[in-house]
Amino acid sequence: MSFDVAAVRGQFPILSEIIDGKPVHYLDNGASAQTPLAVLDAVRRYETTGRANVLRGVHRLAERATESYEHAREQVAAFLGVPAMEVIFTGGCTAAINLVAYSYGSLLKPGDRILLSELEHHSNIVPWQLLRSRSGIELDMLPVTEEGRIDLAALPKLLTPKTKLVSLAHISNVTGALLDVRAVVAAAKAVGAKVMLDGAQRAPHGPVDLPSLGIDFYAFAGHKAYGPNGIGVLWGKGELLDAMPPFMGGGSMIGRVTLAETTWAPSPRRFEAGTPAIGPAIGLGAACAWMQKLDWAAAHDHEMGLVQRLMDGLQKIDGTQLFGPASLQNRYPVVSFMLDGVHPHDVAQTLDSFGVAVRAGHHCAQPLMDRFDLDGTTRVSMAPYNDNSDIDALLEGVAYAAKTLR
Amino acid sequence: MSFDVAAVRGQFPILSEIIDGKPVHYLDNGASAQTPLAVLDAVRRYETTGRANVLRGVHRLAERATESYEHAREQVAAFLGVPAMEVIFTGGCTAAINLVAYSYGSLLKPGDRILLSELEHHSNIVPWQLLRSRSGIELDMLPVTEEGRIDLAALPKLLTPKTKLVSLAHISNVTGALLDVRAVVAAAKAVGAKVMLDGAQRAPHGPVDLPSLGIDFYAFAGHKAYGPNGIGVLWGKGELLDAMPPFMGGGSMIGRVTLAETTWAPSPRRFEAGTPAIGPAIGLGAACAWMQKLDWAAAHDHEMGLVQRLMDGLQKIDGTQLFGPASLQNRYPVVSFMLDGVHPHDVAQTLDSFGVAVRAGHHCAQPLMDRFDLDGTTRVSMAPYNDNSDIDALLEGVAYAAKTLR
Amino acid sequence: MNDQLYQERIVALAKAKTGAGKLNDPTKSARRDNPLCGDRVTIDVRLDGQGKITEIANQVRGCLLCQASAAALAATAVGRDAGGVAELRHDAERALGREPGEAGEPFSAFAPVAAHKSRQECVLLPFEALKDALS
Amino acid sequence: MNDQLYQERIVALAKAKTGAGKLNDPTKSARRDNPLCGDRVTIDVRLDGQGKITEIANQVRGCLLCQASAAALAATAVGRDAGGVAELRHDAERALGREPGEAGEPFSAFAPVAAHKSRQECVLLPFEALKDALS
Ligand SMILES: Cc1ncc(COP(=O)(O)O)c(C=O)c1O
Ligand SMILES: Cc1ncc(COP(=O)(O)O)c(C=O)c1O
Repeated sequence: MSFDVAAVRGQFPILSEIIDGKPVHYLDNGASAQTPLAVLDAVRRYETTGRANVLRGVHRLAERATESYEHAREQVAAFLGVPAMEVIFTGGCTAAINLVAYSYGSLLKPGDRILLSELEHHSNIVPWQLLRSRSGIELDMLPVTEEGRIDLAALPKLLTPKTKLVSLAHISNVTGALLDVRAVVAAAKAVGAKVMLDGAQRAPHGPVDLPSLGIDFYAFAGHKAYGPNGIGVLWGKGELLDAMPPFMGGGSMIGRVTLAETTWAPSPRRFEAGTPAIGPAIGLGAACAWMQKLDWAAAHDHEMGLVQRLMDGLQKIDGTQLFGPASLQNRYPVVSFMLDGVHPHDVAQTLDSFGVAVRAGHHCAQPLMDRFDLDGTTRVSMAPYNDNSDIDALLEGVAYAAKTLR
Repeated sequence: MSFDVAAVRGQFPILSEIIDGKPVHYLDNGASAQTPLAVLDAVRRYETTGRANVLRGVHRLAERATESYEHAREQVAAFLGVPAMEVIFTGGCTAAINLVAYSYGSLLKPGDRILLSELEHHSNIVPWQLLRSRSGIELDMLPVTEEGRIDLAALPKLLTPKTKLVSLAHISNVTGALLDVRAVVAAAKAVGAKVMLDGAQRAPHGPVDLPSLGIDFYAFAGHKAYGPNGIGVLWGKGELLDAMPPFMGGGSMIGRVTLAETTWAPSPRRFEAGTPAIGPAIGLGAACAWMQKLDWAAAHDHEMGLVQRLMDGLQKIDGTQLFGPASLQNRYPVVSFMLDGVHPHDVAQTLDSFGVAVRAGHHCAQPLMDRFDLDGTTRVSMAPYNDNSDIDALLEGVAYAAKTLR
Repeated sequence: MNDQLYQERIVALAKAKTGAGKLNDPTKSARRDNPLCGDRVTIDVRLDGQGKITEIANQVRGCLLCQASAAALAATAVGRDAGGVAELRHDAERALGREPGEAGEPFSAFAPVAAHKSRQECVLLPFEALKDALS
Repeated sequence: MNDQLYQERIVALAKAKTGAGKLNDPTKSARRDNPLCGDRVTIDVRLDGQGKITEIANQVRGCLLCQASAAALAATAVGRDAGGVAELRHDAERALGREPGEAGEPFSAFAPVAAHKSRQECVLLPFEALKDALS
């Protein structure tokens, strides 16, 4: 209740920028969140006082770098409630999903099935399509309800004993709908399928207790979770990871290399070929630590209060239509809307001239757009540092677009 | 001649650190180089004044981010002398080689051959071994001379019409030997094979004129070239890249996604799935621009002067043995040596107590170590910011190890 | 507010919807997508024996800039062959600041887009579709 | 110079080379590699009917710490079974600061390695090899 948004804002230097004479109303957090000083400082500390390659050096800088890197793994692990050795650093959320598609995917046989949904981000569709063309597996797609939720009523029909993996967005990046994970896990386990969640849109909203979910893989991106670019996380159950072959080959992921053959290091190193993204990992560790210090009950209330203010305001503008769950239950602060007769890009462009940053278009979810025959939506995605002034500037801009562009 | 090493050192904050009472003598540049203020500042500018996702947003921050990201691509392209649209940002050098192994590799047929050498870094061996087990191609290995150079006399025998790719280190990360690229390209082209160079150890020593080399692919790592971690570069000839299928799937690399099938964006976007490493790419662009401002003729003379001082000094210590070319011709400032009766790790550890950072061990080149039956070497790898005091501190440490540890 | 992009002339071009629709039995037709934003333009043309456009129609699922550009193109393309259309494109490129020189009517209306690189493809997409249709 | 790692006792253990070599026809034998640094240890043991070590030998291709640890282990392992060797490991872990408590002789010599995390695996590698041999 007593969420101090000003105190949070103060930690994000970019939010006090003035661009072309206007303050920054940043409501495009679903694409990339902003980053706090704690993260910037952690990375700079590494770069200026402890930069070196990790794992292999015996000198002090290398020891510092290795410690910082492994400490970052622990910070991420604490954020997810899992053992550090199950946390794999990847280049991003997309890279994490591709890792599973290549490595776990190589264990699948022609005729095996993977279950996705029609609201998935391209990053959780295309890797599986590529796997399909490599190996002859089949893909099934859970439909989406009018409210923009994955339709779990279709689970019994689409889950078969051939289904080896169910991979779904924890939160939709278009509608903000939260998945009913327990229902998915119960149904999947009944047919022996593994469950992977694409947590790209969930991780920016606070710690996740993965063990309580009963899932097998979790992926998220650093840059959407207040960390740097170029880093992401794959969590996997230890025994699963240990049974998976490597994805990329290179330094650090090997046991012993000979010209004839090579043996693999245990996970997580097996999946971290080459020099890892040390600085970005340290930044993401700091971002996770930063998130863990926030009062998320209060932050979530604050965010959902902004969602309510936004929905109320949009309803007062003629010709707006929300796309997504109508209630605030089981949803997160990602709101898509359309303005009749105005293309989403023109809405977003107009908003930019009010200093408001949102995203417009297909949001890398073209199948979802096709399903609802949409040209795209305008998407408002929030973080704890957003405040009423951001929403009000946005509403002013939408009203202006409604008045001038149609 | 008039190379102002103090002026260069002043741009690297970490070099004026005092760690445990000792200055930093950083001679582990082959593992990771240090990073100048110009790079730190470029990344911080992005993070605090222009951070957003690229390519898809219409708001000002997104336009700034996209411009900075594409500007970085141009900076890298200028450094390599190639068109920007042929520069692909990857997660690292290892990731770049894996991209080729997965994508170009998928075009190869069982029985096709790839030619490597026995001095390659694991990152230029293991991806091809993984490809071999996926697709039934064969690997050949050029031997290495006693001097630690790839033995090109073996080219005629090992290059066959079945050879589709020759992938070699531009500079050895163990011996510092420079490859005779022209000889390799002439021989490879005669049998119709493509040529890829692993430029990880070459890029940190100044601009490369790729078109004059006549090769097809080039890979290098950001963190070894004064840039951030989590970024690397693959350059490929445009027509080759255009003919290659995607590696990872996700956002931005698609033409259109439907549930049934998906079309691909043209290169380089086809190979940059998901949100790219925007901040790290901007840092690497700045690093390339920084390198382009240096007088490399003078810097190289300076570096090779240090190599000479090092070699002279080592020869005065009883029981040292150099591993690598004896002359300064066609080599770069990476020097490996052994100290009889003292394990390389113990040499490196002793050097650390003198404030000197070097690397010891197999240097991710186990086949090379096996070939020469070495437990490893101690490797001194230099950058333009190194100076006589670094070499002298190192020599003092080696002498001490020789005296106390055997 | 600082709304320099959607100036009256652009909005007017888009609202005019010149050429909106399909041709029955067109000589040629082509569709172009912008994968980044999802804009889609289909252009139908009827050609005479010399390859000159006698009729043109467009279906646009895209933003105002794309609509305005398609309309401006429909208003000016009739009577031109591929070479003549290429000249119009130079006008558009000039308006966008991508080529030196002054843009002719009606493409000069797109001058405000010069400052918005990410939107320039929206203006050029109908040109791409028409070029495909003519080739 | 600040050379706290290679203290006399460690160097002396390594130079003693206790147990260096092979056994003829050992009861069991195992090799362990450290993939990060390339250290390699092979340990041969001869066991009695109760699984107690009656003879032990080691071949070390590794650093001084690994050599010293292998020698210390050879000097103390005879007469012990797997459980008894596990006790010795606790001594080593204590010296490295990874377990509470005071390390017994001769493993207390490794106390300087507590401050060098990256080298602790070197000390433990011979223990891993011996554990494999006894299992
Ligand atoms: C010659 C060579 N190739 C490839 C690599 C791999 O680079 P990275 O680990 O940055 O991916 C290295 C560095 O370790 C190297 O020295
Ligand atoms: C739901 C979802 N999944 C995956 C991704 C891909 O993340 P990244 O582009 O950072 O790899 C995104 C973000 O674009 C997303 O919103």
